[in-house]
This record gives sequence, C-alpha cells and structure tokens, in this order.
Amino acid sequence: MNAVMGKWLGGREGFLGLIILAVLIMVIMPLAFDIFRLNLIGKYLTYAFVAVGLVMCWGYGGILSLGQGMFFGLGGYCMAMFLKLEASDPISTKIQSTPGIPDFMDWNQITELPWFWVPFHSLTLTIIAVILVPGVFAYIIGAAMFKRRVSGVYFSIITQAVASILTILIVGQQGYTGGINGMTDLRTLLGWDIRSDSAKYILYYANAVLLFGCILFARAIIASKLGKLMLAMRDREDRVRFSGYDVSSFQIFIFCISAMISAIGGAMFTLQVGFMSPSFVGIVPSIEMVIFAAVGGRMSLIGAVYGTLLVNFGKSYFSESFPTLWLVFMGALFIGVVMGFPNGLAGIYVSYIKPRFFGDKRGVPTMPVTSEEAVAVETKSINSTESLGHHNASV
Amino acid sequence: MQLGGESYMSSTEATKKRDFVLTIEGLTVSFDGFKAVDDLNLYIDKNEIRVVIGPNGAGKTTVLDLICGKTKATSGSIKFKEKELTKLSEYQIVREGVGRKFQNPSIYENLTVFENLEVSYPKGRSVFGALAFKRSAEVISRVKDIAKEIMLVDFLNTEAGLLSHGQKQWLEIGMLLIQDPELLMLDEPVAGMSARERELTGDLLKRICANRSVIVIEHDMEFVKAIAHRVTVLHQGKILKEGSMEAVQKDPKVIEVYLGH
Amino acid sequence: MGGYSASELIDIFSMQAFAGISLFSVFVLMALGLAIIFGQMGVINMAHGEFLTIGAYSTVMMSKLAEHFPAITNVYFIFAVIAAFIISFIVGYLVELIIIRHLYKRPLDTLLATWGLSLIMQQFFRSAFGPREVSAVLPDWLMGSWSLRDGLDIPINGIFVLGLTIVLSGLVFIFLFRSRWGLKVRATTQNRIMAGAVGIDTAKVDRTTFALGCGIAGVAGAAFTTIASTGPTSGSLYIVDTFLVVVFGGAGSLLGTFASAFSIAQAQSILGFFLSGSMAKVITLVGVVGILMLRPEGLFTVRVRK
Amino acid sequence: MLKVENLAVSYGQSQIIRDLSFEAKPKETLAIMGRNGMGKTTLFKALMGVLPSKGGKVAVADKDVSGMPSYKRVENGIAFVPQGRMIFPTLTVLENIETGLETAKVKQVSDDIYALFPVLFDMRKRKGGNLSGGQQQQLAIARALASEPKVLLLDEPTEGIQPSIIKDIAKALNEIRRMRDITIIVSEQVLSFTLEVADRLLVIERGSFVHEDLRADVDAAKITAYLSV
Repeated sequence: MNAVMGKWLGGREGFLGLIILAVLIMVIMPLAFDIFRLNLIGKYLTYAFVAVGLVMCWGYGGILSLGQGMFFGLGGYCMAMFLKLEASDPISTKIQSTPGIPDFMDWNQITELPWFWVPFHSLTLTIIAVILVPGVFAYIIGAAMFKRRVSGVYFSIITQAVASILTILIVGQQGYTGGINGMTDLRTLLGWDIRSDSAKYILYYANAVLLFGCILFARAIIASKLGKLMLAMRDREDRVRFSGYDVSSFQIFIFCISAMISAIGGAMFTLQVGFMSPSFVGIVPSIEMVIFAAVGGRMSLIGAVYGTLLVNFGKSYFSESFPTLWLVFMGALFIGVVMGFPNGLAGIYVSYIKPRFFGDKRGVPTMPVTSEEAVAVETKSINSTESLGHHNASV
Repeated sequence: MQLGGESYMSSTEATKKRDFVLTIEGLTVSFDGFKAVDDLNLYIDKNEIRVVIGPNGAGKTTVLDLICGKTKATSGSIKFKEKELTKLSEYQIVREGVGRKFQNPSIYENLTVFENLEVSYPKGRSVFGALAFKRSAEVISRVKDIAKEIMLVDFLNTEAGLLSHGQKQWLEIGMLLIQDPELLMLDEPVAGMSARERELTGDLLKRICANRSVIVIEHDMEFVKAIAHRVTVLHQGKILKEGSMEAVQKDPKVIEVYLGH
Repeated sequence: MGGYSASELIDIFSMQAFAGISLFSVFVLMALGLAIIFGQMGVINMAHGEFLTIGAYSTVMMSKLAEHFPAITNVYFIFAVIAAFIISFIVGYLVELIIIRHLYKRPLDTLLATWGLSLIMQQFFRSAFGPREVSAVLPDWLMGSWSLRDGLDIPINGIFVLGLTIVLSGLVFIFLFRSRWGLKVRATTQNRIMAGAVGIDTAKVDRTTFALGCGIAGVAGAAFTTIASTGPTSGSLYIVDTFLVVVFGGAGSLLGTFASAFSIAQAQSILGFFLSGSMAKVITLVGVVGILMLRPEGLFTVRVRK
Repeated sequence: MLKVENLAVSYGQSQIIRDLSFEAKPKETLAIMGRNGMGKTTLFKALMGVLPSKGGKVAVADKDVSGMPSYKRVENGIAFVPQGRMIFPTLTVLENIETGLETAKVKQVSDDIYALFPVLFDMRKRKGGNLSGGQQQQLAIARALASEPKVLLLDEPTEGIQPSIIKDIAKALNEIRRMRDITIIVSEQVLSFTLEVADRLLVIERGSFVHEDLRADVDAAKITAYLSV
C-alpha cells in the first residue's frame, strides 16, 4: 500500500475496518435478508450518511448541529421533486384540472408549475441541486454564525430553530411541497421502475457504494492538513487563529461538507423508499441522527455506520415487540451513551477490545475529558476577573 | 508621551523619523470602566529585544493581546511597519508577521511534535490550501530544522501532551519560529521551567532573536538581565519607566512598585 | 391590511394582543426557569418542556379530584398550581441528583442527555395518562370573557394567567434578589469557585436552582391548562420557542427574558391574524434568528469580556 | 493552628508545589514571600481546596481538612482573600459581605467589620464592581472575616494597590489580630508591608521554602535578593 492510499484508507487498521464493514454490507446482509428487509437496511444506511457528516462536524469540528435533518430533507426533496415531475407527466395526470403538474399542486388550486420546480425536469440539474442546495444553505447559516464566533450550545439551538422553521414552512406550503404528507407516489427514474425488486437491489448497492465513497472522502479530509487543523482547533482554537488561520472559514467548510454528505443520504432515501416527507426534516429526526453518531463514537466514521445500524435495528425490534418501550430505550440510550460511553462503540473498541486482541492503544482519536483540562478550566474561572487570559496555571 | 526621563526620544518629531517595527500610540483599553491599558506609547526597534516587566495586573498581557488582535482597543493606534493592526483580525495580523506565544503552553496535545510544527507551517492556510497541502521534502526539512533549534528533534513522533512543561514551551516557540515572524511576542517563556531549562531557553531566545524584533514579558530577573536590550516597566496600565536594565533597577519609582520602600 | 377600518384594526390588535398574552405568560414561565438554569449552570435542559407537562397533568388530576368534591371546584385551581410546582420541583431535584450534576462543564452533552430524558418522560406520560389529550375542568370564574365594548372581548383566563405570571415573576425576583438563598445563587453564578471559597455549598445551590427552574415550568403547565388541552408531547412543542426566548433575551437577563417573550408572543399572535398561523410562526422565528445573527449575545446581555 | 505536611500540587505533569510543610501557630501572622510564578497562589488555592492536591495533609486546629471541598474548609475555619480580590462585581457591598455569613453562627454582619472598614458601611448599597481597587481589597477581607475564621489567608493583598492604601491594609491586619484570635497567612512580594504585619517570614522559590526569618532578625538584604528586580 503506498503512502497516499494508506492515508485515504486510514492505514492498515482503517483499511481492515473498511473491508469488514464492506463485507458485512455488500455480502453478508444481502445474503442473510430478503429484499424487504434489505430495503429497510438500505434505508438505515441512508441515515448513516448523516451520522458520517456529524462525525465530521461534531466529532472533528466540535460543532454540534441539531438540524442535520434539514440537509437530509433538502437532498431528499430535491430528488423527490425530479421523481414527482416524472410521475406527473400530462398523460398520467390528465384527470387533473391542470394536467402535467404534481397532484398536490392541483389539489391546492395551483395552475402552473412554480419557477423553482422547473430545473427539476433535468436529472443533471437535480443531481447538482441535491448537493448544492443544502451546501449553499449550510454556507449561509455557517457564515452568519461562525463569522460572528457563535458556537457551542448557541449554534446548536439556532440550528434547531432553523430546522423547525424549515419544517413549518414545508408543512405550511402544501401547494409547493406536498405539505405534511410530503411527496409520495414516486415510481420511476428516467422510466426505470424503482419499486421493482431488481431496482431495490441495484439502489441498495448504489447506496452502499456512495456511502463508502463519502467515508473515503471524509477520511481524505481528516488525513489532510485540514483534518489535523480541525483537531487542533478543538484543542486550542486560539492557537490556530494565532497561527494565521481564519478559523471560521474552516468551520463553515466542515459544516457545508457534513450538510452535503447528509443530502446525498436524503436523495438515496427518496430513491429507495419512494417518498419524502417533513417528518425527516425537523428537530426530532435531527437529534435522533445525533444519537446514531454518538452511539457509534463521535470520532469514528466507521463507528457512525455501526451506530446507525445498531440503533435502527434496536428501534425496529423494540417498536415491533415492545412498542411502548421504544422511546424509553431510545432515551436511555441517549443518557447512557453520554454519561457512560462518551466515545461510543469506537471508544469501547479502543479501550476494551483492541488492547486485548492487538495490544495496541493508539488509534481512533477520542474526546479529551481529562482532569488536567478540568483544572485548567477551574484556574481560568477563578481568575476570570483578572486581565484577559492571564492566569496562573503556569506558575 | 510617557517615555520616562531617560528615554532616548524626547519629542514626537523624533519618533516619527525613526524606522520602528512597531509603533503604539495613545493605546487605551477599558473593561467596565477600568482602564487596563491607559494611553500607552511604545516603540520597538528593528532587531530589538524588549522586556516588559511590572507587577501582576499592570496590563502586560493585555498589551500583547491588543497587539495580536485578541482584544480590541478602545482607542489608540498600533502600527506594524506602516500597517494599522487595530483594524485587522487575528489571523491577518499573524500573516503580517506577528507571532504570539501565550503564557501557558498553547500546543495541540493530541498531535505529535512533528504534526504540531507541520500544522503551523505557513503554507496552505486557506481551506483548500490545507486540503491540498503536501508533506513535501521542504516541509520535512524545515520541521526538522526547527525541531533541532528547539531541542525536540528526538521527540518528533511523541504526542505533544506527553512532553514536559518546559518542552511544551519550546514547542510553542518552535510553532512560531516556523512562521518566521518579524515580531515575536513571548509571554513568560520560562515560567515553570527548571534551572537547566531556563538556561537552555535563554540561549534559544538569543539565537532566535537574531534578525527579528522580540517583546518578552518576564518576571525572572536573572533571565531578563541575560536577554534584554531595553526594559519597559508597566504599572497600572501606564509606562512607569523605560531604559536599560541598570537604569530601571536603580529607579526609585520602580523600586517602590516592586518592594514598597 | 387593506379592507379594515382604523377602529377595526385597533380592535383586532387589542384582541390579538390579549390572545398573545396567554402565550406570553407560558413563554415567560417556561423561560424564567430555563433562563435561571442556563444562566446559572450553563445547562441546556431539553426536558424542560416535560416539566411543563408534569405541571399540566397534575392540574388535570387535581381537576378530576375536584369533580368529586363540588365544594372545592371553585378554588381547586389555586391548589393545583401549588401541586404543580411541588411535583415538578421534586422531579427536577431528582433529575439533577441522578443525571445533571455529572455533566456540568459539558453543555452539549447535557443537551443530549436531557433530550433522552424528555423521550423517557413522554413515554411515561403516554403510559400513565394515555396518548389522547385531556383537559382540566376550569372553574366557572375562569371561563368566559370580559366585554370592554362591542367587538372587543378579553378572555378572563388570559387575564388570570397573566396575573399568575406577574405574581410568580415577582416571587422569583424576591427569591433571587431579596433572599439569602438568592444571594447564594447569584454569588455562585458570578464566580462559582470563589463562592465555594467563601463557604457556599455550590453543589447544593445548583441542585436547588435546577429544581426551582423545573418547579416554575410546572406552574407554566398549570397555566397552560387554561388555554389548551394536555397531551404527552404538549411541553416539547414549546421547547425550541422557549430556548429562542432565552437566547434572544440574552442568557441571564430576566428583563431580557420578559422583553423577548413579549415580542415573540405578540409577533406570533398579531401576525397570526393576518397570515396563516404557520407563516406567522415562520416569520417570527426567521426574524428572531436573523436578529440573533446580528446580535449573537441577545437583546439585553451586557458585553462580558472574554 | 494551621498545619501543612508534605503538600504536593501539580498542573498536569509539572509539579508546582513540592513536598511542602509548615505550621502556623495560633495568633501568629506568617508571611510567604516570593516572586511571581514561584507557587504562592497555587499553595493558597490548594490550602483552600480550590485546586486538588496530589498529596499531603492540611489540618486546621488539629482537624484534617485535606480532601474537603472549599465550603467545608470554610466551615472548619479557613477564610480566603484571593489574589485579584475576586469580589462579586454585581452584588452590592453588603451582599458581598453577606456571602461570607453562610457558615457563621450569627447571620448579621458584625459591627467590628464596619469599625475596621468604615468606608464599606458608607458604600454598602453600591455594587462591588464599582469600588476602587483598595476598597475592593477591604471588601474581600471583610467578606472573609464574616465567616469568623480561625485562619485567614491573604494572597498578595497589596497587588496593584496604591502605597497609601497599602498602609491602611497593614493597619487593618494588625487591628484584626488585636480584635480576634486569628492566625493570618499572607503571601507578599512587598517587603516593607510584610515587615509591618508579619511575625515570621518564609521565602518560597519554585514550590519549596528556601529561607526563613523571624521579623526581629530579618536579613533584609537576603530577602530583597530573592525578590529583587
């Protein structure tokens, strides 16, 4: 393995991890499950895109966005608009008062296709929009927030508010968005029936390949100087700033990347599940996706995929067998992971499994919660009325 | 002007003629009405090592914060070679050639010594520049040179968090050196160091101060004597005295501030 | 706004303003607790809405109880408010003890953990009280409205809730600024370590403060029953708005909390008459987020040096 | 009254206080002298329980307080006037003093505090943050005295304060000794001030004591050398 490859794949260990995950997703799961279940797993894997994005911006960037559902949804809606237009050709919709526009527009007395729908006649433009619309949206939010050094919980709360605004807007503007039901009845992609079993298999594999593509892309970023800068910023934002870097531009970048990765997941969701609705956009799904990343380990890209699968298997198991316990299980998972295993599955692997089998402790970077840090924090606060940043920890 | 009796400049005209690296005039910053720095004038020559001393709370660290943009001035001007720094943001000031070492070693504990230095290498500072940045032979040799300079060449692959306190201070100095700043500001570089480490740091500073201007805040007077060209004594946000080490030590006002006689 | 005469517009504004006052009251009571907790400990309590729900269900329970004792039907509501406070206070106290105190200094993690807590609490409500919404039977004196003149009716429950809010805010003010306990709370907020070093048990102060904030949310729940029916997720519907109220007002500023609760509630209510409810909300929220981008420190916070 | 045995304090890997032992007798005023960065503040913070110590024992009136949180130590009779005063800026002067009453038996500010610092009585309704440096220092001492301590720790009480007020503070400290049975430990860099208040001087250098003098036979030249510019 040459140096560049090694970097992208995350060294021997990262390469092994990828291979194991690939075998699991590409070989074992398709063999073990029927197409109905596999389609379900494919749906879960679309959430894994969001979790991977969160590892980038939350784990590495220290930016906890509670509105990633927005980007998942925007990607999904862009794809759904294309499929919806294809499903609404004048012949299939000839019973409508205005044939050739989506059914929900007709029900809402809209007689002409709105201007922002027009580009979605083209698949090329749609694919560009899937990436670009959420990317630009993330850029606007990020630029407005990070340039003014809004971070931490304030950023989280504001992303949450924006997600809730977007949901209300989608639900409220039925005529343009399909409202609360979303865009349903999506059937074909350029004439190809996406509901057939063979299409489901193909989409499942396409989804898996894209997911691995995103993981490799994310790894390339993490392995680059930019990745090291992200870690450095999380440790010592000021030092990075005083080394001549414009910290906000890096935060904006990583936030946009995570938004675009999430959007790809959303588009693949629409293709595999055949609809898109506001229930994937708002605060609740956004926070659920954070728990996927937290369970997997907020610093581990592969962990994010395992975390997503595990939580969703748990969800479907619990909601089938003990429907009333599902929320309790989910809630307990939040509390337990945060309090007991802040580094998630990856943390468990690094501290328990790996030393036993490989006798090696270095690997996945973890979140620093050291006592030393706590001391530093305390010293800072007792000196907080002293002159700026002037404290005595270095006596 | 508050340059003290023995100042080598006595009029504004004289100061304007000289070619200073850093010209601070009328600098004031107040927090909730309290003036931490009060109408300060300070001039730093090319290749000068200036040590700033003064009791705690005199405003020394705040002055450095103001120069490097961490704190915004209430009024006054800071000129670095004709460029007004008060209007620039932190990273722009750094790119102009001003480096700042913090009081506590401010390094990236999770990265190795090599990575710490590499991340500070002044190439690839934009987002896409950082993405495209390659660990070229030039980078490697520069990192190694700096590591040699700061006595950490044997620790290149050590995680920085595992270094001793003194080594961390050196590493941070190295992270500045790799950017080759024209003005270097060091806030208590020998605090918390052993006697041996102090000695080595003194030699290090003498080496690295060649061809650049340096402002050092320090309490260790032996150390100050060893390195200072000129000394500025700050007290309650103002300059109490400025001049050579001997002159400062003999000054009755300085003695009063320090010893209370 | 064409099509309305000037006097009609005045009436519409007045009525919508009074309708907005109920929302304002719920916002203030919710935000008061949240602001104290956030300002005091930097804890983001995502389960704060569930404490409102606790208060609301306790009020409904009290109302059911009162049905069996016709003699107290007219006054039970007062007791319901007190019960709502006490029950929420106790639950809050336990939550601090079991979860929150382990997570100080990790604000993003308190956010996630309390979100988990809110899910558990919602499920508990669903199991205990059923998924359907229930209402308290309000005493007669709370019903009806007060007709100022033709075309301008002021609902009495709105006035009552406003009165309750004013009284409670007054009590909170006295507690914080006139009592020894409040002194400890303020000292701890300003400098936790120094507060410990003058002899204040800051852990105990934190616990009580957290519980107090939850108790006030409980009272918000009691007030809530006068304007809407209660379901397992009633409280969670308000949590994001309340956070915006707190952040918009400037964390730690009670005056700011009032001003921002008032402006957000009134904007929503008055816009709601001319636009659809959802568009009113969108415009209000966009306005708030927009202003926050310009003034991230909120409306009323004094600039603190970093 | 205060007994410290083998105290050790570290920040991360760097040890700031090494194996430090000393004892302050009842009613004694002890000065700990040293330049900035020699460990004075760290020592006081460790005594107060604000910083965790890595080892050693601290006892007040024979009661072991090591491992206790700060507020328990206050209950057991230590009070602290920190470097930089650390008064609560938005609390009034009266409220600032009252925060110290938490562990006191009488929940009223005692008259001798106002007798000591009349200016605080005059300004009791003003916000602490609006006081001058010297007044804040008096306030911080008053706040510490309110808890009726057996041992009073003062960390650089003269730092950043005008010489005229320094004289007042020295007078106040001597007055406090006269009024109350109290052990005072003060850290200082100003020798003249120390000589006005302290019975005994210890010099700290890099976390250990290197020199000790009784006031009667202080070797001023030597101590000045330790402190000197």
